[in-house]
Amino acid sequence: MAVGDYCTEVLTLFAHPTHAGDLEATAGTRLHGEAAALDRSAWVALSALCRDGRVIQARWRAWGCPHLLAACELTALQLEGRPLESLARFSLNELAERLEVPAEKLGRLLVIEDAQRALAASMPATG
Amino acid sequence: MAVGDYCTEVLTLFAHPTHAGDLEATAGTRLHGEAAALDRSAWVALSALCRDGRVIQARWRAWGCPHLLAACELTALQLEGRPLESLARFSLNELAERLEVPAEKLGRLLVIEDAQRALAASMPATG
Amino acid sequence: MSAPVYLDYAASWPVDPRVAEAMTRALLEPDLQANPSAGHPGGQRAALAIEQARGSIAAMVGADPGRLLITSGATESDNLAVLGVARGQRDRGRHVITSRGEHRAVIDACRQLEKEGFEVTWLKPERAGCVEPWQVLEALREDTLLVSVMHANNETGALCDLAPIGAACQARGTLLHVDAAQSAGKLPLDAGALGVDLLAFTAHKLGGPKGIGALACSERALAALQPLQFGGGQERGLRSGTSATHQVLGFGLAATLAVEAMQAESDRVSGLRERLWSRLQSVGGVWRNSPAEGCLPGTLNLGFEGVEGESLMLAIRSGVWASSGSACASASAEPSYVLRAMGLSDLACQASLRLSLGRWTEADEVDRAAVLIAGAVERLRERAPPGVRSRIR
Amino acid sequence: MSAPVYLDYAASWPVDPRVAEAMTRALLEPDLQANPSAGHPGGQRAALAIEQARGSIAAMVGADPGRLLITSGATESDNLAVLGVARGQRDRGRHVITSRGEHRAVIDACRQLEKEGFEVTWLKPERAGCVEPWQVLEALREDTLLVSVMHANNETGALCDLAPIGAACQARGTLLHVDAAQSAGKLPLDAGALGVDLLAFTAHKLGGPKGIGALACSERALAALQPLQFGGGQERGLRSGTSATHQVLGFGLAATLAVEAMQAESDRVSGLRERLWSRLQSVGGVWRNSPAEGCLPGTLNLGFEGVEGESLMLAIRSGVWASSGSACASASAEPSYVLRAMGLSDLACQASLRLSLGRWTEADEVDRAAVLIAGAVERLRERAPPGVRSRIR
Ligand SMILES: Cc1ncc(COP(=O)(O)O)c(C=O)c1O
Ligand SMILES: Cc1ncc(COP(=O)(O)O)c(C=O)c1O
Repeated sequence: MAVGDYCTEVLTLFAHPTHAGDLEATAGTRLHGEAAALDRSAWVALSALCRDGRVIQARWRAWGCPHLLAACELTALQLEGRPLESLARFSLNELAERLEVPAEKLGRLLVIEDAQRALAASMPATG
Repeated sequence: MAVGDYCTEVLTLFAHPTHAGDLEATAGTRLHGEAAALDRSAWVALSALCRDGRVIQARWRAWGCPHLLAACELTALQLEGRPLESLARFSLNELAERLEVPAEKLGRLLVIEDAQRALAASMPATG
Repeated sequence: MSAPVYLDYAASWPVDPRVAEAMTRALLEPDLQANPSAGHPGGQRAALAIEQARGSIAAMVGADPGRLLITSGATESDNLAVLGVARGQRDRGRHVITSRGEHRAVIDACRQLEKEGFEVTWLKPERAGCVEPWQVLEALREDTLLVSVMHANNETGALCDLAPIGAACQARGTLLHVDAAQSAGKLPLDAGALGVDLLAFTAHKLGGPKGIGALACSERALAALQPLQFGGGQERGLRSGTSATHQVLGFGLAATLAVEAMQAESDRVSGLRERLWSRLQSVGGVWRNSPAEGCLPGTLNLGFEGVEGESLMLAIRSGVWASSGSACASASAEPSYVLRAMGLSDLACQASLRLSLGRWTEADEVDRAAVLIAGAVERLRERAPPGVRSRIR
Repeated sequence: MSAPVYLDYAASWPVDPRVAEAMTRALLEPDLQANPSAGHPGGQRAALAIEQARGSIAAMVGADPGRLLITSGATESDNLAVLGVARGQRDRGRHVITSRGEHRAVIDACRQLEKEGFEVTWLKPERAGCVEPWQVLEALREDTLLVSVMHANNETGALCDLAPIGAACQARGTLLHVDAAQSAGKLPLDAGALGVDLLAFTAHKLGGPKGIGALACSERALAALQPLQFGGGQERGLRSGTSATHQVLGFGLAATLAVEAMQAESDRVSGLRERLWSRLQSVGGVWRNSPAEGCLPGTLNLGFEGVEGESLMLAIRSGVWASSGSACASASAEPSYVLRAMGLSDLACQASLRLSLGRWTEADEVDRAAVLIAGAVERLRERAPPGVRSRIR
């Protein structure tokens, strides 16, 4: 109930994010999606480096509460290795459960979903 | 303010009364006066042994609070040696001041005054 | 000279040294100093310690810790229950039932309700300060919002038979408040099973610190309450104010210790009480205002023919600390309605003495106290006019 | 690893070890265990000790000890002042003036008054959470019963200029209540000279225990109050409930120690506050919500461009305990009206942090905290989208 109650997974992901920041300068297709809902205290940017129809590297930047930042880290982790055609799939429930996100914060996770949709939409049209 | 706040004089007179009880069986005129006001929690009996126009011994019995009992002791003390014609004189103010009797208890001292009046009135009529 | 014998447990218990020690630790422990509402680990640790203590406090009275509100004492708990329910539910009715035998915290809160337009039925306590269940049953009405009765009377120790009252209130949907300040921690108490919606008690009558109490609530009661004080939203929004960590921890430990010792202490203390009673009978002309059955283990309210209470108190005070039987320890002294309702005259009320025993009372203290009291009674009787004794009894 | 740096003094001070020791003695001393309302010597000694402590508490704020009511804390004091005056004087008027920058104890009490048919004028704090005197003067009406303003704001530390408000209220016979929970014991305060009728404060913000506070009253105020809780008649009948001897003694000693150290501590702590401010400026994009002049010595409310408060709090919490700048330590978190009224956007409010220093803050702690906070701010900014910083300031 108290402000600042986080499960271990949030604490770990928040303290040691390995996917925060920008993509490495490697060859591949670069995707980028961004969404913000400042009234819900959330601003999320996702980027992905793709090769051979798969995400080989994902990175995030975000402004928001620890749950949001941890959820971004988890999202980036899960994006890596994914085939491009599944890029628009986003499981809010799974994230929320794993990170024990309190109900009043669920709206913030939707911003990640929006960013991921934008990421998927940024794919160059193949024929 | 607190219940049970008594000045030193009350404490001494209450703890070591030398005039409580009954008169000794010595020759002399015996006077007795009694007054009660149960609604004010006071019942006072005074007795005096008189010879040669003076009180030579005074005793009290009383039922009431410590202030009342101490005031009875002081009254008996002051009666001793007094000439009979002054017997009806009673100084409420002096008693009240000396014993620091709280205002709400002053009514009780009037019962001593009544007993002392009765004492004076019990004098056998001289011619 | 030996220390005075403390026979005023009904007014307040000395703090249990184990409780004092735990409180000292709480006052010095850096991790427990933060505001328990603070979001950082310091605040969280304090909040956690409070929740553990709340569990112990609730367990003592068969309450749900999630619905146990911490207050500053039974006075506040009583007021929160009485004023809180009535004000919170004033649209649903205006009738409250209580008795003239209650503690002033309940009586004066109910008087305040009368000023606010409520109708209060004042039952006359039939049993040494406590009401009989039939009295409540008779007084219950369609529009009765609240019944407030005490579990154990603070002057006499008499116990109220709560179960039938609880059942009747539950059947009608009327909230039942019980002031258990005197009994909590001393007798088994199961608020849930008894159908009690609001149970008030206080730490300092069971070995805990002064200035902390609780109000255990049923779900219905919780929804019905209007707070007495508003603010930061602590205690489910029903009792705002920074939680006093060390106080709550002291209360919690006192509750745990009370439960552990309850059966043994109840036997031991009631044994001492009977010893005191039999020793005091030597003076003659002594009567018992406390019931012999259905009474708190530690409370013995007595009357002495021909004796005035204030003088008796002073005569014994270098050796025995007790309360006059006619007034609970309160800042103002009023004649006791409880004793008068038992048929005692005003004067007999004034001839009464409340001796109350507890955790640290020993047999030799009881014997010492009996000798001192008997001596003082005899001395005062000798000083009283001969007619007094037959009148003041 | 060294202990976390405690920078949450505005929420609560650690208990002064000297106070803890005095309280321990009071908890163990047989002579202080009785109920202070009891008539026997035990009760009288406790009552006497309480009166001495009351004198120290009153002296700290220039109040008359005979009119200083002991409560369970500033929340209760605020409620007693606001609800007590309004309910007690409802026949004389229905208008109350306060500000949206007050502590929730005052705000929520005033909201309750609105439900009870009073009209509340809600001033918009012009000065970092505090009102300017002209605002009050403008709002005063014929039927204004009470003005309630705070002396020092709990979020920013900004100080209110009380004297002109006091003079205006006195001239019109309107009662003035001042919440001095943050300033009492830290700055010289003379309730009488300032024309303050009701002054609320609490022990745990100046080194005393939690769960005890005071409301210092003028004669007029005392006559005007309706109690929040009724009962045994303690505290002049205005705050019933058994007095908590150890708590009052702790409060009394804390007051004495606060007065002794006031000038030196005020200089020392404000020096440390400026040191912290200058150290933190290295990160850039940091602004100060607290005024540089006319501020409590220990409070520094800051904002960091591009940073979200909750994440900042978590990022520093293994090394620094502080509060988010947008919410006082309360059981519920609401966006801060105080900061928004200063022109900050919701997002800027969320980028704020309240660092508060006090009696045991040391220079090396300040330096350590500055390094940790600056590092966390930088890390969070690196993780934020590039557009954020220009938007969130
Ligand atoms: C029956 C009863 N109710 C209420 C109270 C008040 O409790 P507190 O002293 O915690 O305010 C007391 C004792 O003082 C009591 O005996
Ligand atoms: C300005 C102000 N008023 C009132 C309070 C409430 O005081 P307490 O914690 O004693 O209930 C606080 C702190 O919590 C405060 O900062």
